[in-house]
Amino acid sequence: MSAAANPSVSIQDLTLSFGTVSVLQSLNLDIAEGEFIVLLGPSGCGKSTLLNCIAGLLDISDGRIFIKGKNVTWEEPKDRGIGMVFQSYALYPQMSVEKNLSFGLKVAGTPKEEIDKRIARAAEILQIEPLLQRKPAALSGGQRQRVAIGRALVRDVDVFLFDEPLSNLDAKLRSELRVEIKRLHQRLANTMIYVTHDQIEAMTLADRIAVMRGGVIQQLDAPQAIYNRPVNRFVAGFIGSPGMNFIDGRLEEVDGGWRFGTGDLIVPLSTYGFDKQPVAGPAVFGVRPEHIGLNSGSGWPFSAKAAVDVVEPMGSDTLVWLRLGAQSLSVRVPSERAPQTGSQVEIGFDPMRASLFGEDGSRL
Amino acid sequence: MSAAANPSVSIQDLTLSFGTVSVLQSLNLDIAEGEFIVLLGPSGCGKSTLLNCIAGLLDISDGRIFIKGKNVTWEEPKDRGIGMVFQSYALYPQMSVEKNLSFGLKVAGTPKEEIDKRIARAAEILQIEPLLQRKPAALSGGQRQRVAIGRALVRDVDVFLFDEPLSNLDAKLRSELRVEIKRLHQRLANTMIYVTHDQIEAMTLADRIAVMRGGVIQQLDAPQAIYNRPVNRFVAGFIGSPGMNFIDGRLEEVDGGWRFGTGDLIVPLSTYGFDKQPVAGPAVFGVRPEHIGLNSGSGWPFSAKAAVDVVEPMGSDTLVWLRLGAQSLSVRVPSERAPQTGSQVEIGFDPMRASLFGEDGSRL
Amino acid sequence: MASTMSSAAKRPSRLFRNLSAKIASVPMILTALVVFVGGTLWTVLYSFTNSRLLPRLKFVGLDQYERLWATPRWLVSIENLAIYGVLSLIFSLVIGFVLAALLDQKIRFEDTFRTIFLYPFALSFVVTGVVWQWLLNPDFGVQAVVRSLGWESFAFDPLYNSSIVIYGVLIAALWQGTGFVMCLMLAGLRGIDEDIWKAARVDGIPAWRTYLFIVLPMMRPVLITTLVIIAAGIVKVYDLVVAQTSGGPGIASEVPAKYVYDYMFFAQNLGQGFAASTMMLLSVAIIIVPWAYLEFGRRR
Amino acid sequence: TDLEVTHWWTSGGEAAAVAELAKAFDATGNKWVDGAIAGSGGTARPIMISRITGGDPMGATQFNHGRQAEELVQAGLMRDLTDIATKGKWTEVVRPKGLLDSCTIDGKIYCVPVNIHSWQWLWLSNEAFAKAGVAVPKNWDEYVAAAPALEKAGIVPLAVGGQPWQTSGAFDVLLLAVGGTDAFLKVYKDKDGEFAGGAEIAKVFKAADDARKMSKGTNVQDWNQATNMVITGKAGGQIMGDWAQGEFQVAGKVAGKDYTCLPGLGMSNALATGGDAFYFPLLKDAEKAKAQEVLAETLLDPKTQVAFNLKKGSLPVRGDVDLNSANDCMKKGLDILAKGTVIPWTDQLLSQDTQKQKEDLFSEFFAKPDLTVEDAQKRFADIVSSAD
Amino acid sequence: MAMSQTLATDGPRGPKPRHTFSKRNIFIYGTLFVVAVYYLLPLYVMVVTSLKGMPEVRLGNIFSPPLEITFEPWVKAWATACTGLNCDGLSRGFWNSVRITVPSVILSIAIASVNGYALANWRFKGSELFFTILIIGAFIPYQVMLYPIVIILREIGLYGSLSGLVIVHSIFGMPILTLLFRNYFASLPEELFKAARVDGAGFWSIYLRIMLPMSVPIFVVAVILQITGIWNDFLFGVVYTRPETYPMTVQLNNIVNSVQGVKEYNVNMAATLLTGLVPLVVYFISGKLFVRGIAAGAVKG
Ligand SMILES: Nc1ncnc2c1ncn2[C@@H]1O[C@H](COP(=O)(O)OP(=O)(O)OP(=O)(O)O)[C@@H](O)[C@H]1O
Ligand SMILES: Nc1ncnc2c1ncn2[C@@H]1O[C@H](COP(=O)(O)OP(=O)(O)OP(=O)(O)O)[C@@H](O)[C@H]1O
Ligand SMILES: [Mg+2]
Ligand SMILES: [Mg+2]
Repeated sequence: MSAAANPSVSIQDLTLSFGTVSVLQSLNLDIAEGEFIVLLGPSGCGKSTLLNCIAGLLDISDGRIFIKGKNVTWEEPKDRGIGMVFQSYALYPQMSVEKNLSFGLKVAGTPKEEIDKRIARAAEILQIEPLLQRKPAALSGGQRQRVAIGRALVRDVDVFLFDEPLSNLDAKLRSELRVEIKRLHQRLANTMIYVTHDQIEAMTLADRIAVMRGGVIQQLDAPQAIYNRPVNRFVAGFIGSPGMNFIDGRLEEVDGGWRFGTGDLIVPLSTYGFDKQPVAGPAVFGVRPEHIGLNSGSGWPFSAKAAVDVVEPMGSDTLVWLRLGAQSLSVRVPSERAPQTGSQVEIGFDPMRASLFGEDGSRL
Repeated sequence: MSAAANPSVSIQDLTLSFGTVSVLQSLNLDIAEGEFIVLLGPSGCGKSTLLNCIAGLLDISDGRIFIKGKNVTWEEPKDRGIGMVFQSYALYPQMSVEKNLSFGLKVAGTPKEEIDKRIARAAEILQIEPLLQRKPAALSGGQRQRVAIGRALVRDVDVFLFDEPLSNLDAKLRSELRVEIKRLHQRLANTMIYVTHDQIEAMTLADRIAVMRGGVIQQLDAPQAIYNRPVNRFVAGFIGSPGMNFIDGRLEEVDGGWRFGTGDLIVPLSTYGFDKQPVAGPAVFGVRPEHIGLNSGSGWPFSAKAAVDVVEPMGSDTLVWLRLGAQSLSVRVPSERAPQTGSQVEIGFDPMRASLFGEDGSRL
Repeated sequence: MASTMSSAAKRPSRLFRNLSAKIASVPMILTALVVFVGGTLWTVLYSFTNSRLLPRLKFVGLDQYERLWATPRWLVSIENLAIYGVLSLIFSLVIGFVLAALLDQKIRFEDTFRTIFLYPFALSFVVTGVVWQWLLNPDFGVQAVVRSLGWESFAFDPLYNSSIVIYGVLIAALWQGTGFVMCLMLAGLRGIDEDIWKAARVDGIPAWRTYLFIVLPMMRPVLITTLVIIAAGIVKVYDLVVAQTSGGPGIASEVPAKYVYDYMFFAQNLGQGFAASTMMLLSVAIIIVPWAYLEFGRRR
Repeated sequence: TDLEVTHWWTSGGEAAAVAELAKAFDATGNKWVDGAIAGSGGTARPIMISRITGGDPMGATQFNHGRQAEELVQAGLMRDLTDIATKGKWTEVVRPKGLLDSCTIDGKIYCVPVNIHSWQWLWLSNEAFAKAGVAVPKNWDEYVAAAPALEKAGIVPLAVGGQPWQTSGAFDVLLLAVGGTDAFLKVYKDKDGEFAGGAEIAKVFKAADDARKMSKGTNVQDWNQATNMVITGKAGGQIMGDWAQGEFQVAGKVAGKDYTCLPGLGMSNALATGGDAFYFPLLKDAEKAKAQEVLAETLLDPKTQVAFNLKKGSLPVRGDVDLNSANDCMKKGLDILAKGTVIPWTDQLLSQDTQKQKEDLFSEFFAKPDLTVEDAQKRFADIVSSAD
Repeated sequence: MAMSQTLATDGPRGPKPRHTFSKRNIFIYGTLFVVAVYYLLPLYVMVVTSLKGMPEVRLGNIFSPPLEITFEPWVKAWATACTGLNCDGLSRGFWNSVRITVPSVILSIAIASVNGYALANWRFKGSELFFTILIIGAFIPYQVMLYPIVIILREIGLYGSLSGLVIVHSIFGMPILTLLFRNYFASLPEELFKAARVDGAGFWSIYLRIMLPMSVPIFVVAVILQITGIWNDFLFGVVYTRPETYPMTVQLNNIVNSVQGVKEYNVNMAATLLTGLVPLVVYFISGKLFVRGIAAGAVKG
């Protein structure tokens, strides 16, 4: 839908199998020039595999890959105009940082001055000038990560590929480097394809997110769209932490209006924006913990009483686990408004911000 | 301070060195019966070491350890009445889940019926009945974790020790199991000592958190106390994600009122609750991103204009990086109120919710 | 749009992908195909002939095999190999593992002990055979020494007693080889997750039980590597027997490899030697091939 | 020209004898490059054969003449020496004639016999018998009778080394001595399996059984170690070929005084002749080929023959040499040779394959007391009937 | 607080006391000591015997230390012991062994490491099949291959030359070394290899510039294994060489088996020790690296 007119990377009918195990099936993906695409999905869904196919590190079984309009399906990785950054940094341990950066250029036979110039530029961008003579073992995790990025940077590539570049770092460093990568992208304006299974990274970095599952792209959209209008239950459950609350029940038409119900619980759906024509039948109702109000009184199209089960303070916010009839619900509230365990509360939400999924899991 | 009258675990002057490297120095810690204590701190600060000392897995250099009032300093681990759960699960890979649970009991010569009873109970509590005949390799991460907990459970111990039991799991599973552990604690009411470097876990689970650094407990307090009134800059920076904003500047007394300033930026401290008598001099001002208001108009004791640098949407919330004079600030706002990159915004906060640190890093 | 791109770049020939890797593997491929497969097929083929000093293609059907299995020496050789193989496999694994476990107790002088256990591995079988022949010689070896100490009836002369000579060979073989097994085991032990030990201690499981029931099963990869190395050595045992006993007394310590060698070169009956080696290959194949297939063929 | 010569003569007496050959060859202006391979023909022969078939032949190599090199010759790898032989009139000088026949294949001569060895000797230690207080026996039966006395004196009656060829050879000697010439030939030449399993041969096995009982306690491998037991009086005697003579000589013992030799075990008057011969692989290098000729001639040179055989303890292959310096035992041998009661030895009669099977059988027989005489004979008969 | 004070006054404190002579220690060190004696005895006997004169050897107890130390057996073993007509002892064989061992070790390791690298990182169709064949080949008795290899070497004209022997050693060293290297390279992070490929390095430059510098531990293991294996080899040395290039083990066999009258056990022992010296020294010097190397991935299956 939002495929660019002149895509930077275009993947057509990509199929990849390891022996009899098919990991990617007829995958299509167009990425615009300068776009920051994040591949997000649970472990084993084929994110790294897809990235490796783009990089040319795996021999694909079928399909084509274009980078900058050129068919690179059978090109060597080095000829594809890509740079790649790995989760484990993959720095050459016996070489100094400078050697690490220059290795690729030397192999390609770039003249000495040119190499020096490029290293100087990359070092400046990444602020690793003082580290150039050190060995990777003498660097901290964040520094290593920067050198790994530098290695792609010096090669002046069109497309950056990142395979979970931050997941080996601790939370603090991760959020710092996340911002740095974002700044880098703003500065370089290269196309970037970024694999992660951390949704915060995905949400904060991406222009568009491709949520994958079992080798298939479930939804490819801007972060907010994915957050607010997940195309199916998988995407809905995968995005958001703590996860969306799901309630199994039935979709019914009563008096010309649609409503969702299970047991005592009846949710009127007058404010809900259906994606397709609804049909009565089993359905799953999903609402995010942060979209449920607690004791906030009036104004909600839906409200009910619930018992507090567990209270999990998380700093500024507190996660409250409620029992609503037979259902368990989590609600995120500011810490100062957190109720006591065991108390009764009044909850409410607007179905407009909720999602309803049909029997096949797709959004209604 | 809140040491119980009859501590379940009491650690006195615990010192531990590996050769010449001293990891723990004269550490004291009293843990009340049924309390859930979390040891939190950066990697290498000695959390695991402390836990291993309590378990009797390391020979301490000096000090005493009491469990249930009994001096266990020289006892074997199995005689201490403790159960331990490891980060890597440490399940015996070639034994079925049932064998894993029963092995310790069998070795101890517990009668068969008793073993069966205890396993049945543990399996019921942890809901792993269907898995009893499986080998660990055939279990998912979360299931393995449960079995590891079960191994401690069947031994009917007084104290549970957890060493980063969730850090090998993915985010989703982690948050689910977190709730389960919390429920387990509520049900069993055992004393639990839990090591983690994940602050969400610490905040949500703990009755009290001991924040460690370099083998020394920095602060031992309830989660909210640690969040709101960190005793020093280290604790302040370590707790909270995204991290607290720190601004270097000076503390000055002007017209009998204290204020904090650097460059153009002047923050009046009339609403700030000092921990000790303030003295003029260099200081660091810390304010959490979630405590800064954006464009919310009036009412803030402090407000200023800032430029938006980077915007990081994270789902329901958005992290906004601002440039305030020479300082960089992060602010967390609901996504619907997120500003545009490059725009000018008005920020404000109440110093009451901020923290001020002296030159030595301790809270003023 | 896609159609404008779809030109260019044809799929290159499969053969030339990773060409360097293939070229670099030529020695391996040649060795595998020409030496191992080729040599084996050649051997099998000629085992059906009556080749004497020189190989010649005069087929005699299964004659060589019939004769082989009617030869007492071959039967003795097989029996010896079975006894020697089973015992040396068991003992070197057990001793190697026990030694490794002892060395793993954070003991002092670990390096010294390890070196002592390992040094015989540096010596050739010829040397080992010579030394142990000398030590076990009843006239001046251990037996003589013990007798000279006053225990006149002491008898320990495995090399001159047909019924136990193979154990004499075993003693020497174990002396030579267990150090290396210990080394492999030690490496394996060091690779076991520290937490497992802790978990077992907390569970109150005694150390020996932990070793036996928990750690040992976890060392499968090491055990397999060790097994391959020991087993490969066992089938090939030759130098040691030649140097230590020359197959004697009589034919009591003969082994298949020696039978092959003797009949191929000494008796100048290549056909018989080839038949014997084919039988050896066959037994190796029955044991090894399914395992090697599982271990290396299918995985990855 | 350097010429590499491989052989397995490494014991004291043998090495001394080879030195004579080398000396004589070096005197011709060439150079003898010694390629000794220790550990008897069993170790050495495979190496020699591999090298010849592998295309890296030596200049000359020792084999037992007989059938060991047959196939190498048939494969065209060995040099035809007929011309040299004609020139040197070998057919006339070499004696007994059977020797050269063994070198002849399809009418062409391929080897140079250098000595005659006979296996049928019993070497007895005078000192041992003196110690046991019995007279030095004159034949096998007396020897068997004297065994208990020797044993009582702590002496091993019969030294038999552990190497298989020694036991097998000892049996053949017994076969010839106890069974007689006809029986020997019937078994080994005619390969009469039925006869080999018969009553006549059973006698021989009875004698072998005696020998096996008498040999208990010989904990040595090499033949010369066994000989050494006789030399030092630790053993009463040894059945061994005439090469044992060399060891006695090196040890400075005197025949008749320190030791006694009984050809044919004192029972048979026939002497079987085996021996060593040199073969010459076909070489491309013309100069080396020339040197080969020189060596061939040197080997049969009368002077060389005498010097070599005196050291080796064997008999020269020429009848026309002067052997005044020969000792007591050697003269006994020469006498028999002169009478012409010579028969071919197993090297000529049997293939190596059969020899090896025989060796396996007898080495087992001697080492394993519970292998019964009957079983052994039956197996022997099988080997004989399938022999070639 | 009050409670903890009452606690503080009594009971054990500090590290648990350890007895040097605990039952456990006696058992461990006792066992190790006994086993060590078993392992050292042969070496001791060899050394002691090699320092005795022949009369003493014949009369004395093999375990008794020499009454009169003589180095003559060593001199004889090294320089004058005879095989046939050659009376220069082991000295010649030593240099032959060096000449055989050095190129064989280098070539075999070079080939095997490249093989292992290709198998671990550049799998191609059939590569695993060849590898499986190779591993099965490790079980084939050498004697079986002796003859075919004679033929192969003859056909390529290398029979009897040093290069022929070097090739033979490389062939028979290949299975186990390739296994070692393959396992080691497979245990290195694959991402490193991918990074190098993206950087444009090819097969050889990745091998030489990335992999080699990282595989010192496994090279140590391989070198040690090969030095001992090749130095100690007898069968190939005797079959595929000629007398002037006989390695030391063949000379040793010749000396030990060339009995001149009585066995000179002292000379034999000295010769044995001399022959074993090179691998022994290698082990004593680098034993630690050996163990470390094995732990560093050699045994990862
Ligand atoms: N070399 C291989 N051979 C066979 N299967 C493979 C291979 N590599 C990956 N797979 C399989 O392909 C699937 C996708 O793997 P991939 O590494 O792409 O997952 P991922 O999304 O990157 O997961 P993670 O988040 O854990 O990195 C997995 O099921 C995996 O088991
Ligand atoms: N066996 C040991 N020998 C020497 N130093 C050790 C040993 N074990 C741990 N240390 C050191 O002790 C310190 C504390 O280690 P510890 O494992 O307790 O840290 P931790 O807080 O658990 O860290 P992490 O979060 O990474 O698990 C570290 O600096 C570590 O290097
Ligand atoms: Mg991945
Ligand atoms: Mg830890």
